[in-house]
Order: sequence, then structure tokens, then C-alpha cells
Amino acid sequence: MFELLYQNIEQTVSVILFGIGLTILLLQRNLIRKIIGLNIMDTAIYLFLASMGFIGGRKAPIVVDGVTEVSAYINPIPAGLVLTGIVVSVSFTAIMLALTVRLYRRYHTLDIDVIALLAKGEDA
Amino acid sequence: MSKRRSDWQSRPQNRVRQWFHNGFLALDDEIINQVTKETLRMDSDSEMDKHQEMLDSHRHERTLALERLDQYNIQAWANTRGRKALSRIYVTISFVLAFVMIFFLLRTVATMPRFSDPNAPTNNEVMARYIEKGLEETGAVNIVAGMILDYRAFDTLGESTVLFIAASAVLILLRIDRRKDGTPVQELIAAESDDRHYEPRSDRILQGSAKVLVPIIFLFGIYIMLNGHLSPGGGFSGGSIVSAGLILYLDSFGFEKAGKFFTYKTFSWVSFLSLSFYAIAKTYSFYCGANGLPSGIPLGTPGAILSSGLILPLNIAVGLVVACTMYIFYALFRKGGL
Amino acid sequence: MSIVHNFPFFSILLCMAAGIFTSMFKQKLAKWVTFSVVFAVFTLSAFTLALTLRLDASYPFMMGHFPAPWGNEIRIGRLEALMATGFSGVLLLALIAGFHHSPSFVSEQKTNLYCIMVDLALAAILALIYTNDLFTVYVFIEIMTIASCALVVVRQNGHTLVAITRYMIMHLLGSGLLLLGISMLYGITGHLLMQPLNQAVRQIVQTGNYTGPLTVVIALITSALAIKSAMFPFHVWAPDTYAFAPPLSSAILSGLISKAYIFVLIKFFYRVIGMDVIISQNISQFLFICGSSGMILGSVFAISQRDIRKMIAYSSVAQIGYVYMGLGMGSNAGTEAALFQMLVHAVVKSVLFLATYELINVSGDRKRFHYLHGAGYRNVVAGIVFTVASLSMVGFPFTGGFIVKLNLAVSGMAYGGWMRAFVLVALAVSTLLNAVYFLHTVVSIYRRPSQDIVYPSVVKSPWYAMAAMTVSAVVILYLGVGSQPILDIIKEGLKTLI
Amino acid sequence: MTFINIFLLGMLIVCALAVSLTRNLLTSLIVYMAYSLIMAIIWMLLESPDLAITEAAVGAGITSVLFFVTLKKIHAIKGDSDHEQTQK
Repeated sequence: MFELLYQNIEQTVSVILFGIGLTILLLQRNLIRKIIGLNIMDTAIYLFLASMGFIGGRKAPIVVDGVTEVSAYINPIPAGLVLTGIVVSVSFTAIMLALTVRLYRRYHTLDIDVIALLAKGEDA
Repeated sequence: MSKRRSDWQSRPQNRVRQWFHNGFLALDDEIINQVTKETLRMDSDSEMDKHQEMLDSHRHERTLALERLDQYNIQAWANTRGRKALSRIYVTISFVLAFVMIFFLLRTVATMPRFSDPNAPTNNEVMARYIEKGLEETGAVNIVAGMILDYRAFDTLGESTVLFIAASAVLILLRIDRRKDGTPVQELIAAESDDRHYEPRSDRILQGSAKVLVPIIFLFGIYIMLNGHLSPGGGFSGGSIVSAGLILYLDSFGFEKAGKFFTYKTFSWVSFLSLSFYAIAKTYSFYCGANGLPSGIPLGTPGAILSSGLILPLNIAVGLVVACTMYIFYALFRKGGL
Repeated sequence: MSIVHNFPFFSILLCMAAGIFTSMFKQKLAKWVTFSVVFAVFTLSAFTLALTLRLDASYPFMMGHFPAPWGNEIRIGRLEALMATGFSGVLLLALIAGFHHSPSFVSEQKTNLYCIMVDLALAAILALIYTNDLFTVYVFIEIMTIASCALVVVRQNGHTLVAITRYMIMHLLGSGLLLLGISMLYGITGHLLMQPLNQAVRQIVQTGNYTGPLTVVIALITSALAIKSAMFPFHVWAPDTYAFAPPLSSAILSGLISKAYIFVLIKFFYRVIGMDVIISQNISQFLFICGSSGMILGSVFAISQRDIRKMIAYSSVAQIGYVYMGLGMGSNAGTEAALFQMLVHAVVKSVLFLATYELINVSGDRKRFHYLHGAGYRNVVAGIVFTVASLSMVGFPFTGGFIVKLNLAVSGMAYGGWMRAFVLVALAVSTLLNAVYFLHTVVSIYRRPSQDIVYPSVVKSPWYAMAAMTVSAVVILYLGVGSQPILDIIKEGLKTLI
Repeated sequence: MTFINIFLLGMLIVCALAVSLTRNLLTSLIVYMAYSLIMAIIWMLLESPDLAITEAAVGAGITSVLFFVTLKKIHAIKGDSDHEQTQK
């Protein structure tokens, strides 16, 4: 198994990064770190996707000198998908950060557990 | 930090120095006062006082909130032993879950197609057509640009909409509305004072380097935007580079100067115009494609700057949207408006 | 190709364009544009439904100049058209019934931003219903997530902010899992469009290569969509979000948006993977167990709530459980029942949230049950509508809920042994629990109010809101009495979904 | 090439771990920027220059600027009194 994992080392690393990002997203109580964890998770998936398009010895999919043979270029599809994905993750980061700013303005802390406690306390 | 500085100021030799340089210091104070007055556009001292008062009350509220938070922390510490046990269980479960997940995913990765294998399932007829016919059918030398803006354009339209809706969501969250007659509400004044609290006031090094850098950044961004169909890059990366230039300008010259050419109106008009152009162009192209009509858009000679049909204008539109959106994100984060 | 064939495409692009244009409009105009766009989409979808009823199979519509495995496309069949018509109709009724409350939860200068969110949420719902491409599914799911976040967060009190932070964390997790699943599926098949994917999956199952990754892919995508649609063990974000959001937003979120995710899941099962593979991989059993436990535990949680909005939010979790139980049966009959439940619940839940808000409003904005005594007399229409919707929730005959439970029971009877007994027992217990809390609420809104509570006099809701609610109640009754044509459409549509 | 690749991938994991293990928010943010830049280089090695440009401009540029301005808003950059609060 380890040799197979070593052959797919990009994907292996991206899965490990995905796990790290997931753990940070779920376990960190600090909102900012949670958001960084989210970003790590997303980029890990993009690495996974981008590594699937790569074929050794071929060039980036930009036509040079009119050569349009399949054996000359790598797969352009994953790159296009990742480009779309990056935009989505920036949008999410901005929204999460805006939420963080609002929460901080109201509760003056970044700890999500404390914030939940304080919000519950507002009822009484 | 502040504590250390006060120590440093109260040392005897510094007092001597201060006394020695008193004239210069007074001059400096005068300059700072003038600059702040200029940037604030406050004619009378009474308004300045009002500003200061707002700032003070804002600070006061914050201190109160922090005290309340401390009390809560102590209370929570005292009577949440069960809660802590619960959270420990939650942590353990999450760790176990994450490890199980990584384990299964690693096993999956071991059975996935090999890295850089030309016979992998992904290298099939779809990819072959994109590469072989892409230049002919879309006119774009950069096959990735041709793919995302022509073959799979619906996704990319969705992507721009994501950006637009994210900007609207951040506007809902952070924009502080003015009153109907245009006067700012108390929250806005407090936000502005808070923003100015740490701001360097006309830092000459920053401004000097910004004067050199901003045009270069703009030029680079616009180059990437316009050459999206010829070289790596495209609307999105070019737009974010342009927005980085805008942010640098804003940071070094302040809202007053940046507001001369970029207001909220600019943002809404530019993003509205480019997005509606995008939507209308794509509606036309989808309609023609689905109904088998010729679209009548010339593809031009591949490699020239004016080629590949709609891709160039779409790249420009995307770039403008991205630049405006990122800039408005930044401005909203700083003080809740432009 | 006639012009009617283009209507689904027009409706998606119309919503997106309306969202973009609304950003420039003033409040009043934005509101009217949104109303008319939703109405237009409803009309267009109805025409599409009429067209697809005359066709035997679903038809593809190219989004661009390139045919199937290269370009992007949407696919229109009668089931999709029915769902689009139903959802846009429900949204129209909810907007008419609930939009006049908007000054109470969104400031005047942000009303047009709220309208943008409604438009784009509808665009995403339509795109998810019609699309035939997995990556488009991802992009529009993201639009829907952001739109629903913004719909909730227009009311900026502490509870909403905390609830929406939870919501975002769970949904971001879901998006990550979904994208990972899609990229793995792309890695082992090399396609993103659903029909070529289906062929590739068939090949994988036959040859036995990459069956391990295929199982992981199904698990990832199923759990991602389950998180996003608040299936029982993943429902943690749902109750707070539904309860503290503005009433109109809760109606849209719980009534429509969660259903769109489930529709995508059904499409994924039927069109991409194939139901036989899902059953052989034991995914459907998992959904069955989660769904049935959600049915019961969601109701148990609902009983223990003291805030009426939270009670309704938890009952939403229970109702989603019905959908997943029907889907988890693995038979066509079960899925038909699940699809019908999606439609019924969309109508019932949205009107329930709005009627509850009216009842709370006439009780001085207080949510505890004993303040609600007599609310049924203070606002007669809302009281009656609430009663009808509650009866449908319980599964009273002549309401939509009854037909759902009947169909679920009938499709459960097709199984032998423990599964049949399990279905029947779960349905019986959940009906009993539903009866406990909904009938208790109905009784309490018609009880005599205690003398020492002073109720402030409030401005009466306008006639059109009341009329829209009445229409919804009539629709609920219609779904209970004349549901056969709709069930037929679902049955035929499920065959052409593949 | 292979050595560089493996080294960069290792650095990615180190950065990702460092983000959650550092005490200071500012430090973890800067580590995240480094992570983005390494990711951009890896994408360059994977022959995807489009992605490399976008990640460098967005991940290391705009996203980080947004993070920084947020930190400034919540007073976590200067040694402020509520520094301890944001540490938790």
C-alpha cells in the first residue's frame, strides 16, 4: 500500500491536508483559525483535482506553434474546475470573515463556545 | 508596547532631549493636527470634540463588553465541568472521525488511477477534443480559457454569480446605512474613528512607494486580463491583481483620495454593467447554440489579441467584477462603506 | 425546437438577470421585480410541464454550441418540470404572504439586497432541478448556500449570528465533501455530465476496476447532501437557523432549499449511479435507518421545546426523515412517496412558518405557548391555516400528509419481514408524536387567554397575505383529495429521470 | 524535480500543522500565506500556470489581505488589551 501511496504522492498529501483542514475546521475554537482550516481543506481538494490532470513529459495546455496533438499537452479540464473552485472559496472566506467581524463587534471574543454561551445569556 | 514606550519617555535623558527638541516636536504636533483636520474635513473644533466623544464612548462600550466577557468566563469556568467533559468527548470523537476518514481516503487514493498515467480514465475523448479542436472551435490559444469560457460557460457564469452574491452578502453583513438625509448614524462615526485609530497619517515612504508601484501593478493586472486567451491568467487573476493595486492606493492615500474616483456608485454601476453584459452575451450564445442558429461572432486569427470571439470581452467583464468586488470587500471590512 | 423548449433555460437566466438588475433598483421596484420574476418563472414552468406531459422522454438542452460529452447541458423531463412549477408556486405564495413583514427584519436600504438573495436562490433551485452536469451542481449549490446564509442573516441579532456561524461551518464541510466526491468521481470516470458518467459507472461495476473509490464517492456525495439537507444525525445546524431566521426566510429555507438538495441526491442516485448499485452498496439502508430514526427523534425533540418556532423547526427535521425513509426503501414506490412528500412538505412547512409568525405577532411578539392562548381568535385566518397545516403534518385524512403516509405504508408493505414491521411501527409512532405536539399547539391557540396578559393591538396584515395563506391551505387540501394526477406525473417522471 | 516536489509537499504539511499549533494569530496567518505560495509553486510544477497565477494573486494576496484587515478590526495585531481574548 505504501508504495502505491508513494506513486500517488500528490493525492496522498492532499488527502492528509484535507484531514488536517477538516480537523482545524471542526476543533479549533478560534473563528479565524477555523477559516484558515477551511481554506486549507479547500486547497487540498484543489491539489487533488489538479494532480489528476498532470501527465509526465507533457506541457501546459497553451497551444505553441499550432501543435494540436493530444500527446503534447496535459489535461485542461481539472485546471478549469479548480479555477472555478478558487473563486468560490474566496467568496466563502469573505463571508465568514464578515461574520467574524460582526460577532466580534457584538461579543468581543473569537471563541465560538464563549460566543454561544453569551448568546444564550442574552435571553434571560 | 504602550507601557514600554511610556517608560522610555520618562527616562531622564529623554526628558532632556525632549526639552531640547521641544520646538520640533511642537511643529510635528502642528502638522499632525493639520493633517487630521484635513482628512477629517472638520472645520470647527466642536465637531472634532464630538468625534472624540464618539470615539471615547465606543471605547467605553468595548471596555464594558470586555468586563462582561470576563465575568462570563469566570462563571463558565466555575459551573461547566460537565460541559468540559462533553467538549472533551466531542474532541475525541472528531479526532477519531478525522483519522478514520483519512485512513479510508488513503486507501482510496492507493486504488485511484496512477499519477501522470497517460491511460488514466481522465484522459479520454473529452480532453482529446478540447485539445485537438479547441483552437479551431473557440479560437483561444490558452485551452483552459477556451474551456471555461466556451465549452463549460454555464459553470463560469455561475462562478461570477457566486462572487456577486458573496459581495451582496457581505454588504448585508457589514454595510452601515446612512440616514435618509445622508447624515451618518452613530455606528458609522464610531466605525470611522475606529478605522482611523491605527492609520498611519500620510506616511511618506508608503506614499512614495505606492506612487511607483500602483501603476505597475495596474499595468500587470490589465495585461493578464487582456491576454487571458493567449497566455496563462485571465479575468479572475487579472482582476484580483488590479484590486490589489486599488487596495494599496487606498491604504496609502486614505479614503478621501480613493473616494474621488471610486465610490459605492462606481462599484454598483461597474459590476452591474459587466455582469449584465456577461449574462446577456451568454444568454445569446446559449440560445443560438441550443437552437442550432449561427451566432455570427467572428473568431479571428488565433494568437492575435482581438481573437477568439466572446472570450476577450468576457475576460474583461469578469476582471472588472472581480476587481470591484475585492475592493469593496476590503472597504467594507475597514469601515462599513466607501 | 419550439420556443417552449427554451422555457427552462429562460427561467434560470431570467432569475439570474433579475438578481443582477435588482442591485440597481430602489426598494419598491426591487420588490415588484422579484414578485413578477417569480410569477413569470411559475408560468414558464407550468408551460414546460404542459409540454413535457406530451413528450415520452426527457429532452436535453445544450448550454452552448457543443453536444453532450463536451459542452454543458440541462435536461428537462416531466418530473423536473413538476418540481420547478411546484417550488416556484410555493415561493410565490410565500412571498405574497410574508413579504409585507420585511420592514420588521431588514432595513429599508437593504431590501433590494434581500430581493437579490430571493432571486438567486430561485435561480439556484431551478438550475439544480434541471442541470445534467455534476460540476454545475457544485457551483449552484454554493450559490444556494450563500443565498440562504444571507437570507437568514438580514436579521442581525446575536442568536441569528451564532446560528448562521454554525450553519456555515456545517455547510462548508458539506461543500468540501461534495467537491472531493465529485473530483474522485471525475478521476475514476473522466466525465462530468450525467449520462456519460452513468455509462462509465456501469463499466466500473462490470469490470470491477475502481469499485473501492466508487463506494467512497457515493458515501462522500450522499453525506455531503445529507448534511446540507439536515438529515437526522447531521441536523445540528438546522433548528436554530430555522427558528431565529426571519419568517419568510425560514419558509424559503426549510420549504424549498433543503428540498432542492434532496432532489439533487435523487438525481445522483437514479441518473448517475443507478439505484441497483446504491442498494448493493448498502447506502439505501443507511438512509432508511437515518430517516426513520430522524422521524421519531425529531418529533421527540420537538415535543420538548417551549418556543413554538423551535418546535416547528424540529418538526422539519422529522419531516425530512420521511423523505429519506422513502428514498431509503430503494424501490420506485418509496421514491415516489418521497418526492410527493417533498412537494407536500414544501407547501405545508412554508405556510406553517408564516402562519406561526402571524399568530406570534398578534400575541405581542412572544413565542412561549401560554402567551399564544386565544391567538386563533385574534387572527382568524392564520388560525385556520395553521390548523389545516398542522392536520396535514399529523396525517389527517383529506390532507396532503395523509396521502404521503399512505404511500409510504403501501411501499413498505412490499417488503417482507422486519422491514415491513419497521416501516409500519415507525410511521405509527411518528404520527402519534406529531399528533401530540401539533394538536397541543392547535388546542392552545384556541384556548381562552388568561386575564392578566395584556395583548397590544397590532396592525392587521393586508388582505393579499391572508388570501395567499388561504390559497396554500386550499392547496394542502387539494393535495389530500385530488392527488392522483400528481402521483401519476411523479410515477412517469421517475421513469424518464434515468 | 522529484526531490523538490517531495520537499514542497512536505512543507505543505508542516505549514498546515503549524497553522493550528502556533499561539499567535498573526503568525498562523503568515504561515498560511507561505502555504499558499508553496501551493502556487507546486501548481507551476504540475504544469498549470493558470492556477499558479490565480493562487498567488488570490490565496497569498487577496485572501491574506482580507484576513489582515479582519485582524486589524478585531485589534489582534497591535499589543492591545484584548490580545488575550483573541488568543483563545
